[in-house]
Order: sequence, then structure tokens, then C-alpha cells
Amino acid sequence: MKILVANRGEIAVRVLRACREMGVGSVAVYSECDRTAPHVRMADHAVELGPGPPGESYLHIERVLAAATAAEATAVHPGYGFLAENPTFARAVVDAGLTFIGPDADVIETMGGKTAARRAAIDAGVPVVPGTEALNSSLSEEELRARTDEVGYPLFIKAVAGGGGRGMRRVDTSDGVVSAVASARSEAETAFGDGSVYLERLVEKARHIEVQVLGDTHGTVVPFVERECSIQRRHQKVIEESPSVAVTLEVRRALADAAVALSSAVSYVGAGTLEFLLDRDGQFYFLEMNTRLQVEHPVTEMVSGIDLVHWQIRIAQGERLTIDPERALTPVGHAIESRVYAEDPDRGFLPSPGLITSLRSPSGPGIRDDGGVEAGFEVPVFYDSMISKVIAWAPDREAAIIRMDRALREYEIGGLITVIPALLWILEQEDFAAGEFDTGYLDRALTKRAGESFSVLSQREEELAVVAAALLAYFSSGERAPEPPVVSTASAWRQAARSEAVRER
Amino acid sequence: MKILVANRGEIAVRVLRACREMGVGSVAVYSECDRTAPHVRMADHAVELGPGPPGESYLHIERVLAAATAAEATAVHPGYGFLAENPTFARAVVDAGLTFIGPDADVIETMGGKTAARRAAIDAGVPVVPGTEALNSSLSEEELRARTDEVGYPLFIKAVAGGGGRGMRRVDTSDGVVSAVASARSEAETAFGDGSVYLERLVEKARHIEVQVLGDTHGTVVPFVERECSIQRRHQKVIEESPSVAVTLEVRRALADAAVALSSAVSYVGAGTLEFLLDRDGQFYFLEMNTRLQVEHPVTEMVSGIDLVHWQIRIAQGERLTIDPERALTPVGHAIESRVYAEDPDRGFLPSPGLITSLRSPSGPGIRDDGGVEAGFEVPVFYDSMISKVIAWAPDREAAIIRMDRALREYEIGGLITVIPALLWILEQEDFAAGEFDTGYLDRALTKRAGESFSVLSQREEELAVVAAALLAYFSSGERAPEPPVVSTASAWRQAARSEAVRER
Amino acid sequence: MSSATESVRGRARFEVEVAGRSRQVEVTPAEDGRLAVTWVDPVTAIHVTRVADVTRLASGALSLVLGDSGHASHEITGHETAPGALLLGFDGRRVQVRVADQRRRKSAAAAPVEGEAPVTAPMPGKVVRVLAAIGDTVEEGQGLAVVEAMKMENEVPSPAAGIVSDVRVTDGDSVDAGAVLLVVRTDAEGDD
Amino acid sequence: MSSATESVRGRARFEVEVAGRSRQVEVTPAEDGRLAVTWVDPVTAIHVTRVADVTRLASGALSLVLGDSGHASHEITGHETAPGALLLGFDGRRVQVRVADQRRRKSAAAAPVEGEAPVTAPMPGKVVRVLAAIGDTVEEGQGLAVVEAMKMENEVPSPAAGIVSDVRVTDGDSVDAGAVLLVVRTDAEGDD
Repeated sequence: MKILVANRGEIAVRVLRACREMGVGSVAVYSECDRTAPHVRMADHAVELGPGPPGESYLHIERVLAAATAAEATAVHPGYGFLAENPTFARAVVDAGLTFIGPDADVIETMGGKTAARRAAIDAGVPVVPGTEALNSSLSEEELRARTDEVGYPLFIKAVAGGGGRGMRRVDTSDGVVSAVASARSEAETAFGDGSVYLERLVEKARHIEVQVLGDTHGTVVPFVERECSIQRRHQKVIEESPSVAVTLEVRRALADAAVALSSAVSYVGAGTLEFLLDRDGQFYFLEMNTRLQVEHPVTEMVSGIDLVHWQIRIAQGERLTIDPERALTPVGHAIESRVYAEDPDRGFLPSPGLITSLRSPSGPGIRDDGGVEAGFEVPVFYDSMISKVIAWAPDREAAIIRMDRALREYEIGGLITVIPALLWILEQEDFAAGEFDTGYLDRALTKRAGESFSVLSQREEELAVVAAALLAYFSSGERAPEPPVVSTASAWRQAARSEAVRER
Repeated sequence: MKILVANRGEIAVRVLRACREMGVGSVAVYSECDRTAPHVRMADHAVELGPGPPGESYLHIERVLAAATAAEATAVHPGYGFLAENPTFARAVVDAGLTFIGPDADVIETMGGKTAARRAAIDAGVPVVPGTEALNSSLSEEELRARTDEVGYPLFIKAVAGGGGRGMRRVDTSDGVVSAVASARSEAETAFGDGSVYLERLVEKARHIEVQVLGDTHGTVVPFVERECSIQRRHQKVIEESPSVAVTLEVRRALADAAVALSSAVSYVGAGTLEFLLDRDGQFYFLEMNTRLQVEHPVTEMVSGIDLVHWQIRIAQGERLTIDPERALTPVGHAIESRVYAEDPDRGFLPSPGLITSLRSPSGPGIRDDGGVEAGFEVPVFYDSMISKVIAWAPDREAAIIRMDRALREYEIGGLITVIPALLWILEQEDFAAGEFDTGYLDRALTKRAGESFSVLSQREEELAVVAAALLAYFSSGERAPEPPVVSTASAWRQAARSEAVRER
Repeated sequence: MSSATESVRGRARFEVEVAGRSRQVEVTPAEDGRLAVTWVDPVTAIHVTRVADVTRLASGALSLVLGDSGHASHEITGHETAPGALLLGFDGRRVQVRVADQRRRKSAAAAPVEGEAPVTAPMPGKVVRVLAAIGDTVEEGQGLAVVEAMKMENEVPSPAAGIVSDVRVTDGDSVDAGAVLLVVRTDAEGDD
Repeated sequence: MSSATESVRGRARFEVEVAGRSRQVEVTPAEDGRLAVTWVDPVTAIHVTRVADVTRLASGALSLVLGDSGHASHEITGHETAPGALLLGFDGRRVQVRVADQRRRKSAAAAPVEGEAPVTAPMPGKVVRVLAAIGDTVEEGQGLAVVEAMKMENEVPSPAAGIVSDVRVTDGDSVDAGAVLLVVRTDAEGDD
């Protein structure tokens, strides 16, 4: 097997490491601006796709397939994002005679559509958020109100197509229903060319809990201990962990059963994740399925000791899952992941691409750094702003949080602004430490601090900043302050000999 | 608590990370040539000790204590090496009113002496290699032969004082006994000023197996699953792992019992390691005890999930050990450590200090990198040549070996020669893969290859080397080959826009 | 050459602005190779001196050991985000500061034209939409352009109320951080 | 300026010794920015060409993608250990090679004096003991000095049989790698 990794950044590096460990050949693809990216050198082969914009490179199906031909790849791993959940791509890969490392294109299609996945879940007996199918566009105002009253308030009107919050409206009482549906339809029509909407009850103060599964080609599905992904900024995950403090053993089993029921119902093959909302009564509702590897898969790996990417490849080779199901469901210790985005938290999380002038990743006990960049690499403007992930493992949650704090302080990224100060701030929050949060927590907490800097200085830190600024300026003004002399080895010995001589006198 | 770390390099970094995680203050000490070393910046405070030679800095007890006073430290962690097993230092620390993170000076003294430790083991009912106490110097030739016959052949004559193989002779039959004892006495007298020798049976084809213990101040001792440390070059450990393929569950329990018996007998407090020889029949013999943290402690941490340095500090604070003994003795998966020495394996492991021009440590799933250097640091000539340790964890030994191979190939250290090619060669050996080795294995294997380079090239690699050499030369001859242009962000966008425009035509 | 002269020779003064407060800071080399940094605290009016043993690392960062603070050790990174603007990093903190060299200060770059407010790109990226035309009357905070980078769109607000006097970019243009997108002529009679 | 001229302009020749075998290697820039590397294999006498897309990384290493080897990708590090001696690193391998620039070759450094064998320090360190004096007759391989570094003592052997003609260091001296410790005058009538 020779695997083309149709991705970039940390996930390409992650998959290439697995290829090396499994002794399978690997092919990287890259856009022009990624020529010096680490994933290019970590692969056995590397093929350029085209210019930076994704449509010209990582999203360009024909070019990816041409690269596979050029480097004689026999399989394709899509990573996440880009083409990972594109059924057309999955089909094109198979049609080209290659193995697609993921589920069948049909399964991607079924589970990718919002209402289709919902239907599959209902059929499999998996609870979904109370709601409706797509609303008939000819409903009268009275009929519309009857349907919304039936679902209950507050509720969401959601576009069947698309995502990203477009064509989505929150309705709290029956008063606003008619105009909200009309405006949602209109926005969805504009955004996706499809004005269909459906209703979904809003689950208040819910957590985002997800269940990783692996399915093999022999019909076995193994569910894993849940991941807690409620710490999100504008629906973008920031910190994930496993296990969740909110999940009891009983709920864990029920989640696992639901995940297996739905995955088996669609004959799921490969790695996939079922996302659920968990309300404060311990009731959960299926949201959607991601038919690929997730960004946050390492927390599952660290508490289960099971390598998910190795298994993706083994499953694609037709192997049977030989994982002990109890091991997969029984976390050893606790793992937390922080996503390091190149964004400026003090300027509203403004994207901050640019040249990385120096880089020192955290390491040591319990720390895993899944990075995709290095010193000298210019983080491009074209792609996602996540440059690496730091994962901390410890015997318990409290120790994992402390270790994460240590690792993030150890992380030195020169030349680039990242969200690390904001991550440190989250870790310090009492609610976070107590595990008391839901998917709206971070946005509420950020609103409350009203743009205050994440690096507010103590008196001592302010003094240090003054000293540091003056000294940096002093050292930049070359003619005045020579660089500290570099001591060569021999002169170090000589100096030592001199001082010994002085003492002997 | 504010801990002064009386050490340098990777172990200082390791201990400082624990200090940060435990929220205790930290003080680094450094010699002149270590001013830019990472451990200086990772500590809250840093105090210079003096010139590079260890006697002027890291071994200079008064200066270390003066540093503790200057930075108001309340405790001292000695790491390993330097003053870690020096009872005078341990006493001086306590006399200065500070906490010594380690056992009592008296225990260091008892367990540090070869025959004293042997005696303590015998008293505690722990098997030792058959042998004698120090031989009376007035023994007749007949008496001498009677003693050696009693011990059995082959045997070692060993100096009571010192180490490093001096004053040591191997005797295979009773013929050579008299002259060997005489020459050993004479060498010991010259080397250590003490000509006493004793006899010890040579355990053939033995493995070096060691047991980590933690003891608290309340009388509890917890033993851990064994470490296998037989891969040694000239008595210097190179690769360690846990668990050992040669240790059965029964032997593991017996080793643990022996370790507890001896540690409890000397009221051991803190982290310590009992070294044993294990023969091919599963019989083990106590060798010596290291009354400190070991270089190879991470493999134990990775299979047990227990942080040994955290526990050293907690024990020093008077905490009770609350470790589940079954967890400590039951390894989860397998861990291997490779020591990265700055030595040239192709020139007889010649020390290779120097400036590190670039550094990229391995990371990703299952990899822990405990390093003590960074790009721009000049590895000094004064100290040990170990610059970092790579630890790989995987569910089983085979996967851990493969992962280690991946990590070592990923390790890029510019400007410095290291033993990585030799480490990769060891990992490839069939005997190593099969777990079939003893403490003499590596030296025999190295002798057999008679200095052949560890980087023998295939035809393809030779071609690559030619291309690489020519291109490096081409790029160094500045006037001919300009650096590849650095593409700024805006120009990348512009370029992208241009190519889009071209396509639209 | 006396060592006193030496010491005066290496002395330098900077104006350092941290947390919105400016100080005149003097850096003076001591004979032992360390550097003394002195200033008057703008709040307490107390004279502050810190003596640092400073080494520049290969990464460009500085390692400081502060002799008068119990040998406190810090690694300091600095990243110039604009002329005179420095993004400092230490102990997990990131702080924007301003530093002006006292000697060079007077010969500063061209002062902004009175009554003209440039609207600049906050980051490198691509202009997705220009939302105003020359002659438009705009409010402070009104979005004038949308710049995209890293899959995120960011609206660039007007820094002041006034009339758009220049539009320097069009949809699809690539811009570096700080590039002028539009210029707003502020009302001379309005608040200054 | 025609592109043909361009191409010839950027061409360079080197003598590259790998695995004990020397080749004349030519590096020629192609129009697409890639570089063609050509030589005659010293064993098979076959003409070899490899076309590489080469980028120098910030670390100083080179990233190569070999167009004619299925786009094989390699990271190459190079570390000059002595003039003309390069320690190459790739794929976990470390290889000592020699490279001489064809144009500069003739103006090489002073040739070693006939009949004189310098005994050099194999690494930086401290001279612990000098084991021979001027006038001593020594054998090839006989230890002439002990140099210590990193807690290890290393005996430096004589490169040839002969008579010690010069001793340039004494016990306790610090030396850099390659420093001449002693000189042995070899017997002119001995084996060359």
C-alpha cells in the first residue's frame, strides 16, 4: 500500500507518521505556498498540486488524482476538512482504482445530509432533537404555528442545506415564527440555492459530546469513550477532552449503544464520529455524524492507548478489528487538547498568518504535540488558522489541566500571534476547572470580558515588560550594543584553565 | 516550597517541568558555558555557579548552597549524576536548613558502598551474586584457592572501593587466582589508595534488570514493574525498556518483594532503584542500589502512568504514597527509551561536542522527548555527552520499536554528530527484536561489525548522497546560486490571482 | 580610555510605552557586563532600577536574569509589528508595547496628514468587497471593506466619521497588513 | 540575454567523493527553476541524471523533490566538518562525503609537507597527557597523547611510524578539533 495524504498541516504530518510506523509508502501533496511545509519532507514522495487557493490545490479533485498517478499511490487518506467528506471525491478515488481510506461514498452522502442523517438515526432508534422534516413551503401561517407549537420553544429554524449558521433563526415564542421562517428561507435560498428549512428544538445549556467509532469491513463496530467538545468559540471547537465530567457510566454505555446502532445501520467502515447534544438531565440527542477522522482524535488515543490512524489504514487493508471493546470504553486517566490557532485574541481573534521566526514546542511527560509547522515556515493566508494541537495526559482532569498550562507556557512561537494567552485564560476559569460549561459558555464568557486583553499585566509583569522592551530596543540598535561574545569550545577550556590557575595561587 | 535543581541538561528540564506543574517555585543553577541552556530559562530563578569544569560549578557544594541562599530556595533536587549520590552534599543541604529531595545521607552512604549494600541485601534476605566480603590480605595461597573454589568459576575479583572496572579481574579456573588477586590489589591500591578486593561469581549471559521504588516518610514502599537495561556499551546504558521480555509474572512479583524487603530494611525514602542481574534460569541477584532518580525513569512513567518526579516532591513534602500498588506493577503497553549521545558512532563513539545549528525533535503519537538542548546552544566539552532521550510508548513491544525507529528518523539535529545511526542499527537487529540479549550483547555485536559505518548506503542512497552533496555545494557557493526567493504573503495572493486570471482566459 | 567613559558610551535612552503609560527608560552597561535599566514609575513617581544579565539566544529571544529580583529568570521574545511597535512575549503573556529611540525620535516618519484617516488592512489577505465609494459619507465604526484570510472574513471599520476621499483597492486585491485600503477625510469642524 | 546563456551561466562542476569513490558532478539549472545533477557512475560507467526541485529551508537544510524518481522527497542536512568535508544527513543516515569545487581546486590550501605527519586532536577537548617527546621513535598506531572531552579520555594514535619532530601542546592545554598536537617525521625510506 502506498498512501497519498490529500491534506496539509498537522493532520498530514499525523497521517504520514502512521504511514512510517506501518511501513507503508506515502505521498504528500502540496500547494505552491506549502513547498517548505514539514509534511512535504516527511513523505516518501511529494507532488505539487498548484497555487495556494484551495480550489486550485487541495480541493482540486483532478489534480489530487493526477498526483496519485504520478507517484503511484494505491490509496488516499483524506484527513479532515478539504475533500474528506466529499462523496464525489470518494467516488472518484475508487473509480481511479485506488482505495479510499474512509467509508463508502454513499455512506458519506447519507450521513452528510442533515435531514437524511436525522432520518437514519430515527430509523436506528437513536434519539434526535425533537423537530421536523423539511417544511412544506405551502404551509399556511396557522399550520406553521401548529408545527412549531408541537416542537416546543425555544426552537431553531434551520436550513436543510449548508451550515455555518446561515439560514438559521432562533424563535422563543410563537409570535415570531412566521417572519423568522420567511427570513430563514430567504437567507438559505441566497446562500445555498435551496430555501428548504426544518424545525429543531433548542436544547438549552447543552453540552457537545461525541462518540468515536471504528467499523471494519466485516461488520464489527467498536465505540470509544466519549469526547467533551463544549468549549467552542462561534461553533469552532477550542479545547476538547476525554472523558467528560458530565457523562456517567450509564450514559457512556447508552451513548456507545446509540453510536453502534446507527453506525451498524449504515454499515459504517473506517473511523467516524457521532455528535450528540447532552442536556442537563443526562438525556442525549444525535446531531450529526462526521465520516472522517476528527481534529480532536488524539484525546481518545491518549486515554484508550489505541492508534486510530493505524486502525484506519488496517481497516482499509481489510483487517478485522481486534480491539478489546472494554479497553476502548474505559479511559485510563484524562486527556485534554488545545488547538493553537494563529489568531490574535486581543484583536477579536483576527487571523494572523505570517512567518514563524522561531519555534519551540512543548514536550516532556504527558505532552503530545501534533504540529504542522516549523521555524522558517510562513503560515499561509489561504487555509485554516490552526497550526498545531497540544495534548496533555495525566491521571486525572485536574492534573491534565495543570500540565496543559505548563505546556502552553513552554510553547514559544516567534514572529506569529497565536491564541495561547486566551487558552491559558480559559484554563484558569473556575467554571472550566469545575467542568461547568455548555456549548455557549465560551462565547458568553468572552462577551462578558468585553475585549479586555488576555495579557493583563500585574505590577511585576509591567516592570518586566518595561525592562524587556528597553533591552530589546537596546540590542536592536546594533552599533551600541555588541552581541554577547560567542565562546568557542577551546576558549571555554582556556578560560576554565585560567580560573583554576588563579585559585591555585 | 522552592526547589533548587542542582543539575543541568535534560534532567534539570525534567525536574523544572514538574515544579511548574506542581506550582512550586524553582531555581536553576548553571555554569558559565550553560548560560544559554534551556534549563536556565525554564526556572523561575537562575544563579550562576562558576566556570565550566564540574568541580567549579555543578560539583561545588558551597557554591550550590550559596545559590540556594541567594535565590531563597527551601529544597534541593539533585537529579542524577553530579552530587546526587554524595552523602556529604545531602548532609550539607540538611545542615543548611533545606530539604534534600532524596533519602537520608546515611542511607546514601550505606547503599553507596559496594560491600555494605551487599551486606544489607543479605541481611534483608535478598539474593546477591555468590561471593565474599573483603579478603583478608594475609590469606595463604591455599586459603585463597579454597575461597575461590567455594565461590565457583568464572568469577570476578573486584575492588571494594571505586568502580569503572579498575581493580577488576576475571578468573576462569583456579590456576590464575593468585596472580590475578595480586594484580587486582595492586591496581586498586594505585587507583583508589585501597587495595582491598572481594570475590564475586560471574553470572554469565545475565540481563541487567532494575526495580524502581518509591518510599514515603510513613514507612510505605511501592515497587514498580521492572526495567530492562541490558543494552549497554561498555557498561553505559544505551536503550532501556519496560517491561522486560525475560521477566515472568512470578519473577516480577519476586523482584518486587526483594526490592521492598531491602528498601524497607534501610527505611528508604524517595525514589530509588535496585539493580539486579537476572540469569537465564530466572534467578536474580541484587547488584547495587541507586539512591536517586535514574536516567531511564520515563519508561516506568509511561507504562504506569505515574509521575515519579511529582512523587519525589510530594514525598519530600511529607505526603503519604497513595499509589495503587497493582497499577505500579501492571504495565499498560510497552515503553522504550533511546539515549541520544553527542558521540560519533563511526569514529568509535568519539565525543562530539559543538554548536547545535538546528534542532527538530520528534513528536506525535506515543512519543515523549526529554531534551535539554536547543538550536543555538553549544554542547559543552565538560559534561556527559547525553543531550536528550526519546521515549516511545505503544501497546506492545514490536509497535514501540517501530515507533522509536520513526521518531529517531524524524529527529533532525544540525551541526552535531549523534549516535542516532547506531541506535537505528540496534533497533534493526534480529536479536534485539526477539528480545534475545544480555549485558554483553551490544559490545559483542559492535566488535563483530569491526568499525563498519552505521550508515552503509544502498545504491539508491549513494546516488542521493551524490545529488545532495553537489546541491549543498552549489547552494553554498553564493554568487552562482541565489537563495530561492522568499514569497511574501501579498505576493502569494497576487501570484494566485494571476494564475486564476490565466485560467479564466 | 577610562571605564567611566566606556560606561557612558554604551548608555542609551528609550521612550517605552507599556499598558498605555510612557516612561523615559535608560539602559546603562555596568562593568561586570550586566545592564542597568532605570526609569521613573509613572504612577508612583518612584525611581526604579533593574539590573539584568542579558544574553541573546539564537532564536532572537533574550534570556534575562534579574540580579535584583532574586535572580528571576525570563525568556523574552520580541516581534516588531510596525515601526516602533513591539509585541513582547514572556511567561505565556503577549503584550503590545511601543518603543522610541530618543535620538531618532525627532526624525520620525512622515506625520499623518491632518484631517485624513487612513483605513488599513488589519492583516494580510484578500479584499473581498469594498463597501464604500469616493464621496460617501461614513460613520465611525462603519464597515468600509471586507478582507479575507484563513477562511475568515473581517470587516474593516472606519476609524472616524467623514467623507471617503480615496479608495485604493478593488475587490480581489491582495494586501499586506497595514496597507491603506481607503482614506476618510474627517470633518475639520468635528471633534478632534 | 538568452535563456540558454542563463542556463550555462548557472552551471557548476564539483568533484564529489561518496563511499570512497569520486565523480565529476555537474549541476545545471533548468528553465523551470529545477536543477539537473549529472555524473558518470564510477562502477557501472553509466551516465546518471537526477532532476531536483530544491528549496533551502530556514534551518539551512535542503528539501529535495526528485522529479525523475517518482517525486521522491528528502530532507538533506549538511555540516562542514573540515574544508571540503561534509557530513550529510538524510533519512536517519549520516554520511561523510568530500566535495571540491572544480574552479577552486587548484588554489587549494598549503599541501602537507612531504615526510611530516601531523597528529591532530579528533575532537575539541583538553590534553590530559602527552605521551611522547621530541626525538622519540614511534610506531604507527602508538598512542601519542590523551585528549579528554565529555568525561571520556581518548588516546590519539600516531598516523605513521617515525620520529617525533615537534610537540606543540602540554598537559592541560585546551584544543579545538583538528589542532595539531605533535608532528611525526616519517622515515623517507619507509613505506610511503
